[in-house]
Amino acid sequence: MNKTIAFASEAVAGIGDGTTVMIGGFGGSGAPIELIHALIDAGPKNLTIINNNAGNGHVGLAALIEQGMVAKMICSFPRSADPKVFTDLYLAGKIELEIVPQGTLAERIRAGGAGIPAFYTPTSYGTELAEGKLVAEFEGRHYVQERWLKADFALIKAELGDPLGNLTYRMAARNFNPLMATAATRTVAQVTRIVAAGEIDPEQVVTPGIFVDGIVEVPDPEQEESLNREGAVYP
Amino acid sequence: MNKTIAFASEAVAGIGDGTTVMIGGFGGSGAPIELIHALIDAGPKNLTIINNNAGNGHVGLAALIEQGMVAKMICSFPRSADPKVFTDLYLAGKIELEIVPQGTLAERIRAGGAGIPAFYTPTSYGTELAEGKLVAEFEGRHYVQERWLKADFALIKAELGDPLGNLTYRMAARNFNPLMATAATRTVAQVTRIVAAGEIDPEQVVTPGIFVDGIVEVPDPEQEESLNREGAVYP
Amino acid sequence: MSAALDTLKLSSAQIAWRAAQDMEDGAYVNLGIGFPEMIAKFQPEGRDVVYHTENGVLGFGEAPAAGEEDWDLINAGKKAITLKPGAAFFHHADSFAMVRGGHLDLAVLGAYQVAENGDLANWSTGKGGVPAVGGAMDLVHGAKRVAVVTDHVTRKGEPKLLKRCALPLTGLGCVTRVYTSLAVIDVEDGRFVLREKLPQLSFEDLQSVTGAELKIHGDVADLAVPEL
Amino acid sequence: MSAALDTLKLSSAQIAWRAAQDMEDGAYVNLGIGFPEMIAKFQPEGRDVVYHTENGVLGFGEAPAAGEEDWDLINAGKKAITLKPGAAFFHHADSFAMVRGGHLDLAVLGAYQVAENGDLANWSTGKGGVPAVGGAMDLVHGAKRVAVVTDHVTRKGEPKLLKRCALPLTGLGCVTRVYTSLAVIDVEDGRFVLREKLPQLSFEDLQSVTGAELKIHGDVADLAVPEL
Repeated sequence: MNKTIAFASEAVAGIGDGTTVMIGGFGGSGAPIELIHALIDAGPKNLTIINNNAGNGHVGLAALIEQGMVAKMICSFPRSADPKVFTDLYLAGKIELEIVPQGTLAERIRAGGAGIPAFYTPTSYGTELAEGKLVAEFEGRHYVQERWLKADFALIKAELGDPLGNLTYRMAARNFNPLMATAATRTVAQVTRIVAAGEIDPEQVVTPGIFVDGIVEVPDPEQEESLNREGAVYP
Repeated sequence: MNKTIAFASEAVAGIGDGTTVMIGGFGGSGAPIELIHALIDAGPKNLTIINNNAGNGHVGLAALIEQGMVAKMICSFPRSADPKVFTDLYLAGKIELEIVPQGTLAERIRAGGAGIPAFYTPTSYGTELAEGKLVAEFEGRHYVQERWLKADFALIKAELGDPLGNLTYRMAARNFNPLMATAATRTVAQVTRIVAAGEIDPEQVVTPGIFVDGIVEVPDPEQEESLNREGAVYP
Repeated sequence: MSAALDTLKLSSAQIAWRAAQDMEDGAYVNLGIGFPEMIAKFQPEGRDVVYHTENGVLGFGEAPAAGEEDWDLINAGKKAITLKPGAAFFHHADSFAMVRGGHLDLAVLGAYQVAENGDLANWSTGKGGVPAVGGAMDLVHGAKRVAVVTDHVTRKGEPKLLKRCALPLTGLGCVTRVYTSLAVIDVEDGRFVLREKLPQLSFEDLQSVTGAELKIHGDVADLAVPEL
Repeated sequence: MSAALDTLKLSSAQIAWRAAQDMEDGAYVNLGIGFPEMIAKFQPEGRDVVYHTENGVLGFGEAPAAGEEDWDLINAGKKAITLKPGAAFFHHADSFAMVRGGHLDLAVLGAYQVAENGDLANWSTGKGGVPAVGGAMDLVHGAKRVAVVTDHVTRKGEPKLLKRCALPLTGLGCVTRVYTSLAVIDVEDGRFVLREKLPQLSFEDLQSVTGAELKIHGDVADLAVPEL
């Protein structure tokens, strides 16, 4: 079994117009910048993107949006130090936004991966984000029904990967990545280093390979925060 | 912060009559034998026990049941190589049984720990185990509503523990232990070795200390399987 | 008829061998406790299969030698196992996320009864005793293919493949293929479709020990297995 | 009145200092993005507090020196952090299981408005622009205590503590204590209960800049904070 993919361009080749894509990361940490840039190079349109944020500066997710490739964002916090790209398009009515509380976003993605079509959460009960949603009472408290969230593709960033697709992460770059890996029809991870099967201790695997379809080695991956401090623009 | 408890007897001291206790393990792997035996020594009555199984032989959970301390078992599979203790009491109508599919049991415990009062699962739809439960249709398929499961106490087994309560596990002894740690008002873990804070790599913590109230060091813990092969009986 | 079937029919090992031939290279597979576990022995050469067990291991291998067991390393049947390179451990909720979330390619289970609509009964004989379900009701949902390995008839010679199950159900409409001691049968659109049968067995004889109509779509191949 | 309050009132640092005094030894605490983050600076000597951040870190410490940042190690405000011994990493679902599951002892948040029934509005001004909620709606549920740090009035001098919130709600009945620039106020049984006020401020003056009735149960202590 060898899930290794040689080039990022090959990894994103199946992402056509209208695809729903989960992109890992929380702000810049854990954002698969090289996979996103490969996706920009590929150029599909009308994407629905699921990410906690809506990009920052002019690289990564912000650049994807800037290229006009994104029809809809599903996220919790589309503000950032420099959210100009998304803000302009949103205020011009050129991009759709579904705002989801962060914990609900995480749980909906987990539910998608775990075969749980719906669950109840106290989050957002009584607020405008619960409007139109089912409410139920359990043990004297009110909860909102939320649905699972799945995607056609997940593009994630990990630290080590083996040919079976087992993954580890690096510090807080873990965030949404292991969840998104489980909730997409096809999951591709960029990893800092590919190691032989067995080199990742079975106790330390965070994402078991069953959730992963492809891995691409990207040594020394770019950090969104550093790129933005340098004023980088992609492409 | 130091969550270390010197003796197993002290760790189970708060478990009074009528308490609901989650006990980790899948069969013998991951079963906190020494904590269970301390609980037998303490002798509370009318316990409700949540475990995947219902004990094996005459040690650990089987011994707890044999002592007449358990009023109700919530489990998926109360059969084993030598389930005589539970079987006799059950057939005599002396112990109550709630049978829960294994994946539903795991998910209900996770939900208890994650503040999710209810969720939908395809498991058991159309079977007698779904009788009396709410059913809903999502995307053309039927699902059963299941409720969270919580406990007053969780007794679990881990491998390494630090004074903050961070835990790692050993191989397939992980099973229900990390889930139960999250779903009880008070969680106590027996660990093979207590190490200093910082000795467990933050990447390798499986149960973060926030879920753990006490840890007891039990070097060279007993294995239920080995005890039963020796014909051991407790007390 | 019954006596003739007994001499004709495949052994459990042969049923397991046949089921093993359908495991695809790269498949993630859960083999149910008991009889289905035997399938791993017949994994075809050159095909990589990753085995999943409900209690939190992916990528396990054969049983260790006697005396070499580590009782923290067991499968769902509580038998000692070993690890292959690239194995992973995880907790029970993640393990059943793999199952329920549709990440397994194949689950193979035993059966008391299978109905032509794909219903499966394999957890309770409906009599007294202690009920025990384990992971059976979870495993029938989520895997892309849910196959059954079974004798074609009960010990008393009664059909196990039926129009409707009489015993308590494990899952509705979940079985996609049945490997029996006499035939290989798919469940398609609520009907049994015969794919392979023992060459020595006439269609009529097979039908006579099957409790629901066997449809034929296209060729019926010979069910050919080695001596084992 | 407004001018007098401006000279009297506590600085943000002083409000943060006061809130920090209530963090108990051994507490698990989430400090919201922005102003609440400042509370960590005033953690009392001798008390161990473990900080949680939504993006998957427990047990983090102060910001690193400029130039020492690792951008894989940030908090929910996307600021670089460091680790204390005994820290742990986990994914977002586990992180919010900690929040929603009631495992935090304390969450401290900012506020646009707080109502006497404990309702909180802190995520949307209700005007146009891009809506963004982040983890606020999750954090208001689950923590054993949900406290707010805020100026007592808006920049225009309007009360932020009200009978009912006018702005879009973050959560219903969730706030348990409010630390303002003038007072410490608990929410109990749907009413504001005054616990501490600046000694130089009369009860009547405090009430006049508060949009709901302040109840007094027992003593009202002096709100005493150091120069900072």
